[in-house]
Amino acid sequence: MKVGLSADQELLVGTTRKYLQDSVPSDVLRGLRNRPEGYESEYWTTGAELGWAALLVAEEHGGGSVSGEGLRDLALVAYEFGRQASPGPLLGTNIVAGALSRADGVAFESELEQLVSGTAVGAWAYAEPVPHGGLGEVAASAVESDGQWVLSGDKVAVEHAAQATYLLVTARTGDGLTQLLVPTDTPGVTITAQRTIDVSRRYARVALRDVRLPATALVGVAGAAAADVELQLQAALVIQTAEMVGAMDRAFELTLGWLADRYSFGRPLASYQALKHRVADQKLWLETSHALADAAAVAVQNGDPQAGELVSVAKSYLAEYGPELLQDCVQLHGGIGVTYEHDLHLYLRRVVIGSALLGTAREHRLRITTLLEARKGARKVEA
Amino acid sequence: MKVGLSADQELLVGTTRKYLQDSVPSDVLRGLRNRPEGYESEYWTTGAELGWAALLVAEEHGGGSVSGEGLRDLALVAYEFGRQASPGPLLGTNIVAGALSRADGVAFESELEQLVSGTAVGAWAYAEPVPHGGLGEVAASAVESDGQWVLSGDKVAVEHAAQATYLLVTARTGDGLTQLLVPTDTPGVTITAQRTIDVSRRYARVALRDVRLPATALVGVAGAAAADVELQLQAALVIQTAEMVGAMDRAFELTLGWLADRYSFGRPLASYQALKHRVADQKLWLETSHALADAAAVAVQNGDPQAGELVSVAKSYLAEYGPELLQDCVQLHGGIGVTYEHDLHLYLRRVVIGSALLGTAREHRLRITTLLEARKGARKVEA
Amino acid sequence: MSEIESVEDFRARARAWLAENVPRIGPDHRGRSFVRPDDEELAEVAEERRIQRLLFDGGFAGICFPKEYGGQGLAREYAEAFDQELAGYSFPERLQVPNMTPCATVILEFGTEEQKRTHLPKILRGEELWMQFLSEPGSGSDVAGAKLSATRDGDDWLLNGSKIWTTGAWWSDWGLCLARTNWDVPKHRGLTVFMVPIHQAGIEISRIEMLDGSNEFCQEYLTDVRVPDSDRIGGIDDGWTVGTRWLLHERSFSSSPYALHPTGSNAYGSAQGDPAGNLLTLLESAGRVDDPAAREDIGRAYALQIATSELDRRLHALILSGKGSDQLAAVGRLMHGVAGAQLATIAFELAGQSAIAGDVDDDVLGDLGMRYLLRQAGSIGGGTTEIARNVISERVLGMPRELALDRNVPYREVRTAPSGGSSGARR
Amino acid sequence: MSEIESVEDFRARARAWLAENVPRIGPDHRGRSFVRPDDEELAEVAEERRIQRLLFDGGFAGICFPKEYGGQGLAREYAEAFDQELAGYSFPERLQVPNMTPCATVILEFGTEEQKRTHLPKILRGEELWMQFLSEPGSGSDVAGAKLSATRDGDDWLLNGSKIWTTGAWWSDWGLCLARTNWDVPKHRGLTVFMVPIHQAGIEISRIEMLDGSNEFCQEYLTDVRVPDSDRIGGIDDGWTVGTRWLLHERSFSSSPYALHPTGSNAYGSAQGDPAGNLLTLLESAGRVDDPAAREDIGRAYALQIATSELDRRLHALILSGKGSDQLAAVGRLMHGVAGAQLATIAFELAGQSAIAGDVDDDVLGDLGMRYLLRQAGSIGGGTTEIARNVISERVLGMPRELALDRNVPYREVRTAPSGGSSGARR
Repeated sequence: MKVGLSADQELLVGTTRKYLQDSVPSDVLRGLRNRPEGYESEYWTTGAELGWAALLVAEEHGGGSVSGEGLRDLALVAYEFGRQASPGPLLGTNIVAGALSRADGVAFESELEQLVSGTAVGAWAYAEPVPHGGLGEVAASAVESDGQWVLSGDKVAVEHAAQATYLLVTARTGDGLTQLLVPTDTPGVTITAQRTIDVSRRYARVALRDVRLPATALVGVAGAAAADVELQLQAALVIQTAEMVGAMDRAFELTLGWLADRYSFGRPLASYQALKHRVADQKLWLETSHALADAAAVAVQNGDPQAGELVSVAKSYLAEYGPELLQDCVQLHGGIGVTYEHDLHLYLRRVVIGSALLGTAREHRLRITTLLEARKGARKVEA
Repeated sequence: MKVGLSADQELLVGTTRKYLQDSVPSDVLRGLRNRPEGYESEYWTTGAELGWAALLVAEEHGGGSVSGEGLRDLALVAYEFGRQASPGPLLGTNIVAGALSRADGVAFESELEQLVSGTAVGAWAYAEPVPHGGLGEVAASAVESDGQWVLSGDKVAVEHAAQATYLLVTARTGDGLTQLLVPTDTPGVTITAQRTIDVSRRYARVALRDVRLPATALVGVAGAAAADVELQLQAALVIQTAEMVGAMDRAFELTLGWLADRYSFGRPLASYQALKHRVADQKLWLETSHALADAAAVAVQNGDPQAGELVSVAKSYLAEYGPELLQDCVQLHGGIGVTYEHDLHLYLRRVVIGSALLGTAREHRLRITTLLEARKGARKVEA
Repeated sequence: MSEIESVEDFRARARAWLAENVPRIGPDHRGRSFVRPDDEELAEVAEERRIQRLLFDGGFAGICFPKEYGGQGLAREYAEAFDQELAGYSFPERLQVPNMTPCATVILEFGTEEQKRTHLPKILRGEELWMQFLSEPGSGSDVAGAKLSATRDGDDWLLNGSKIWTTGAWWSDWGLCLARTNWDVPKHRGLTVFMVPIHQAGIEISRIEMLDGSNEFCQEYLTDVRVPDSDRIGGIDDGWTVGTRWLLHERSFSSSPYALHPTGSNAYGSAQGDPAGNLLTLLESAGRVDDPAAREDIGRAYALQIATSELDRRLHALILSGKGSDQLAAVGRLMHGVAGAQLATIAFELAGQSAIAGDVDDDVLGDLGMRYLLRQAGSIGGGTTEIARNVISERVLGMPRELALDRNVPYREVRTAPSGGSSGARR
Repeated sequence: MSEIESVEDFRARARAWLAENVPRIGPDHRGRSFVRPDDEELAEVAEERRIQRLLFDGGFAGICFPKEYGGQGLAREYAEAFDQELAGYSFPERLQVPNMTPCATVILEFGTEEQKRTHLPKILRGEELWMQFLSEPGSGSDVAGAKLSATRDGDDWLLNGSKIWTTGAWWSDWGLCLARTNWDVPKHRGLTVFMVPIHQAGIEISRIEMLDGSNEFCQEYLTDVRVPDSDRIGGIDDGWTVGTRWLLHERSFSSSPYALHPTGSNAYGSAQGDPAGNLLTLLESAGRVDDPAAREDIGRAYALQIATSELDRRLHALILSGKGSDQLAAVGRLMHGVAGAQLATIAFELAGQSAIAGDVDDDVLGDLGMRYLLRQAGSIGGGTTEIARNVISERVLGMPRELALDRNVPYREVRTAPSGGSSGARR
């Protein structure tokens, strides 16, 4: 994915790729649709031993990354997940672990140890249902009362919530945002599996009804979590776009191979100019997606002030052209491309899911304009 | 354009086509860019003798059409205008004449005689500038005072206003709309030419500053003109879409011919599959545009209750695919397609103008949804 | 009825008869795209055969088929009137395409008198249900590249090979089969068409699972299937004469007078009800009645549906009047593919995250993700949109034909895979 | 300066020098697309030559050109740093493409030592301004189909024929000319490249009027133009070896280190300022700050611009690192064409009716209609996007080449028009 990787990064990528290929080849993957969890717990703990859940956690809190740039390493892992349409709570666990490490790694030492080792799964409870389903809308409320927090609201599309031990819930306190770490067995928490289009990835609705939590559940500063939430969103989008690019890459390879192998009217499909030109457009979309996903990963990793714009640029582009690329791959495959036995749909699902969760193309375009206005306003103040 | 025409209609079409070809071939047309009026007045009066300005006027008021379906005949004429990118105040004059005939052809007998004979030009002052530039927004005001009307406001994109004798102005009176016929030499009326992209068609801004008009200037019922204005809009869209289809048709023909004549790498361009498939898409857009423009003309002619939806369906489709078809014709022509000496840009301009005036694709899509809601609401009441 | 009944009289008679005899579509009616268990599928097929029989007995089956073969012998206007009256009623969806057209229309056009008298009345009574044995695993859009072979054996033929993408072969009766009878002539000159009973010892049916879990499509493996020469349609080695018309009927199914298309149904004849109503329901379910972008999408979707039906109407008029060639049907086929994909995309985008992670009981939005995944199906099945674009550019617009390396070469010498060997057509 | 200056030291020196010597772009600066009278055009060319000379005297001209030919002999990083510092300053826009690249880069790559020492310093001083004599009226994208002929006459060559789409030939000095020297060999094997002074008796320059009234492009008619053999670039009949590199330089102009691209400028090096600022100005001018559809368009336009620059950066890194072929430049060329058309469309749609009927003094919105009419220009000039798609599929992805009927055939026998005759290349 990246043009230049360090030897350590090559190792992380190589190990991850081999492990994914060996443990969940596409035949195994296809069978996971019948498993409510979508993955085997040993699969995930072994993955955690490769470092999958440690990358956003500071070394002093038990984490660490091979390059010292944990998010970029995580993007490499996510890219491999996309290439193989692999299962597992990669996004949620990392976002929750990263948030705990950044907020107070000492206070959350035990939770971090479980998450990093893969013995616990974290779920990031961020999105809400209609009519508050817009990107970044938060209607769930967190109220302090007698030294306790009382949490109420609904979250949807929570990745692997039903498999999680901990939920990181974003809620509203007055004008600001508050984040709370909620063990999934807390009274008042109801987790209901939702239906989705992926073979292995699971999503759930989380209902929170007067959930009472101790003061220690607070992650960061009460009523002032907006900046942290923005960082989580940026990191999550880096993971999501990297995974989408991986899936696009693989689908493109499959399609090129198919066009070369398949003959029609005595000629390989690959010799038809109308198809060649469409493949050229796909190549353009693919290279641009790579470029944007990489640029977003670098910007967020570096805390670039324009990182927020760049992740939305990347997401809005990929959410538009990723599904189009995959659908055109389907079209070029013909009927075989929509059968369950073929691999193509595994990547199609992954890219389509990425296009719609954590903000649609349209929502990110609107966000870009708002961010640009804020930046221009900021500049005017500086000048 | 239409699949089946009567002999009289064929005659109207044939006469109009021949007259346009003879009087304004493309070389003459190109020279019109330097004429402030955009056309010769004799050209227009001769055209009026062919019946161009009589089609929406009742026979008892000096008008008439060959088929008894004046708007459908007018659409045929407009189609020919599109095919030749012809000059002249076709849309404005017909809409104004039609409105006067419908409102009170006796009271407006003199004006109608001038318009039908081509000795006067009518301009339809409907659109307004930003911030009231949305389709159908009216901020100009008409107030009754001492038996007179006082008119104030601004209109833009008024076709051939600077060449017109009469303006039909839509204004607001309280909650409703009022229409007034305004001679262009009335004190308080200032007409300023606007710049546009057409070679021969002219648009102007009309400033109305306390324009005082006699009671007889009223067209229709004060404060209750909304239904009339809707009918005018529907008719104007029929004219506009018919003209766009004509221009699309001609550009498509030019492009097919070019591809057959031009050789590259020892083969005609027409033999390249990537280009063939794009031409096939163009054919799809073209046939669909024909189908929709025709259906809209029939529906408006017949007063079909869903005519409002249908004109907006036609306009939204043509405003999207018309310019795309033309731009793809340009691309297939290469550099020659954007030179002034080539004819292609004449059609490009006409289609692009049509796409943006009288509501953009987006505005008509929004209008469709609002009309559907109104219709479903109406149904619920019926049920 | 020696006098010809007017269209309006016919319409009135149809309206009354439908109201009295045919059940209306219930509010919980699910389109054919909905995945259902096999027993439900079979029950629905049986119900559709029953309604077909009702239509036959009522004098409304095969409106444009000749009377001598069980039809009504009426002009297209009567079929259109019936379609309008049929809106809102249950009707035999599965018995329309490819059963009525192209299968029955091909028999009507090329069958012998005996073949027509034998099969068409049964089809119109719902007793015989026909499917196409057309595509093959190795040939994709190049249907004339068929490798299923038929070799002469006395008065019979022996068929060997495989067909694929047969809709519902497991609940159908007969296959219209394109086979290769001569490998020593160029591709198009060695084909022959046969009528084959599907359920027999030599035919193994394998169902294909699609990505949404449905398995309506089948692949058939034929081993020494014996077909009498009397079940041949058209001349020996002259199957492409039949085939070109067959494909034309397939491309123009959406405006064919031989199949029912209740007004308001989609291209495949599936009942949709009023498009405006469905779209507004979608807008409300997504909670986006006040969102201008969503409102624009609804307007765009409605426009696309109207555009599709107006285009169909125009193409049909052009073809009927002789102002356009039959091949214009490819323009309609392209539109149905393109517009179908666009409509699925609009619905998916309107639903947003609800299409991806939807509550189990959300029937309006929750299914849109899967429908989006399958959005290209309408641009693949029944001849791809790529083939339609070839037909439009070459046969409608007269642009030069694509280079075909299989012309004027004995078919056995044509390369059909990179290795030069078979690409798995037979096993 | 025996020690190598660091990029950051170079940057600091450039920054200080620019501030002291070069005028900043004024608020009323108009891009090259704006139509201006000839005298203004000539004055601007003269001013650009003056600034080029300033750069040369200041030690900043030709940063990546070798020192022995008047350049600075520095690596690409220095050129990038200079581009960043150059943002906001006037710079010699017209002297970049095709003058610095591909013309000067082709001379640098294929010229003799004497040719390089003669011309490159003059180019870098702004004394020689080069244009491409490449396209011909009859050949379109097929530049190797050149018919302008060069015939040997003693030590000289005589050139006859016509070239077209030469930018500003009327205010330029030299043409790099692709000519046919052999009609008896296949197309690519009979070409030779020459250097030709533009203003001489045998060359008649005709200016082409574009639809917006601009006439920067020219067509040249060459009649017995005498060129000494010493002004030949590369071998006789070996012009396509030069030509392939020439076209590659042309396709990759947007990331070439031999031309200036001030940061924030568009693909053609035209100063745009901050894209975010321009977009927000557009949003306000259109009066649509609160319109969600317009806000979405602004976000889309910004994303496209960032996508284009990030893609350029990635392609450049892939090519430099050897992980991708040089031919990847075609991906960038395709993006610039596609994105340019999309951006023009977005701006046009934002302006709505103001782009069609605009007040005469509305400079923000009033020009957008004309820009939209010309939106395909960026997908045509400098090699069409169709050619880019061919290159991507065939040379980047290794898909089979298009059938070319002009391969392995003497060029005089190649059909270039329906009649079999010339398609008007000469007159």
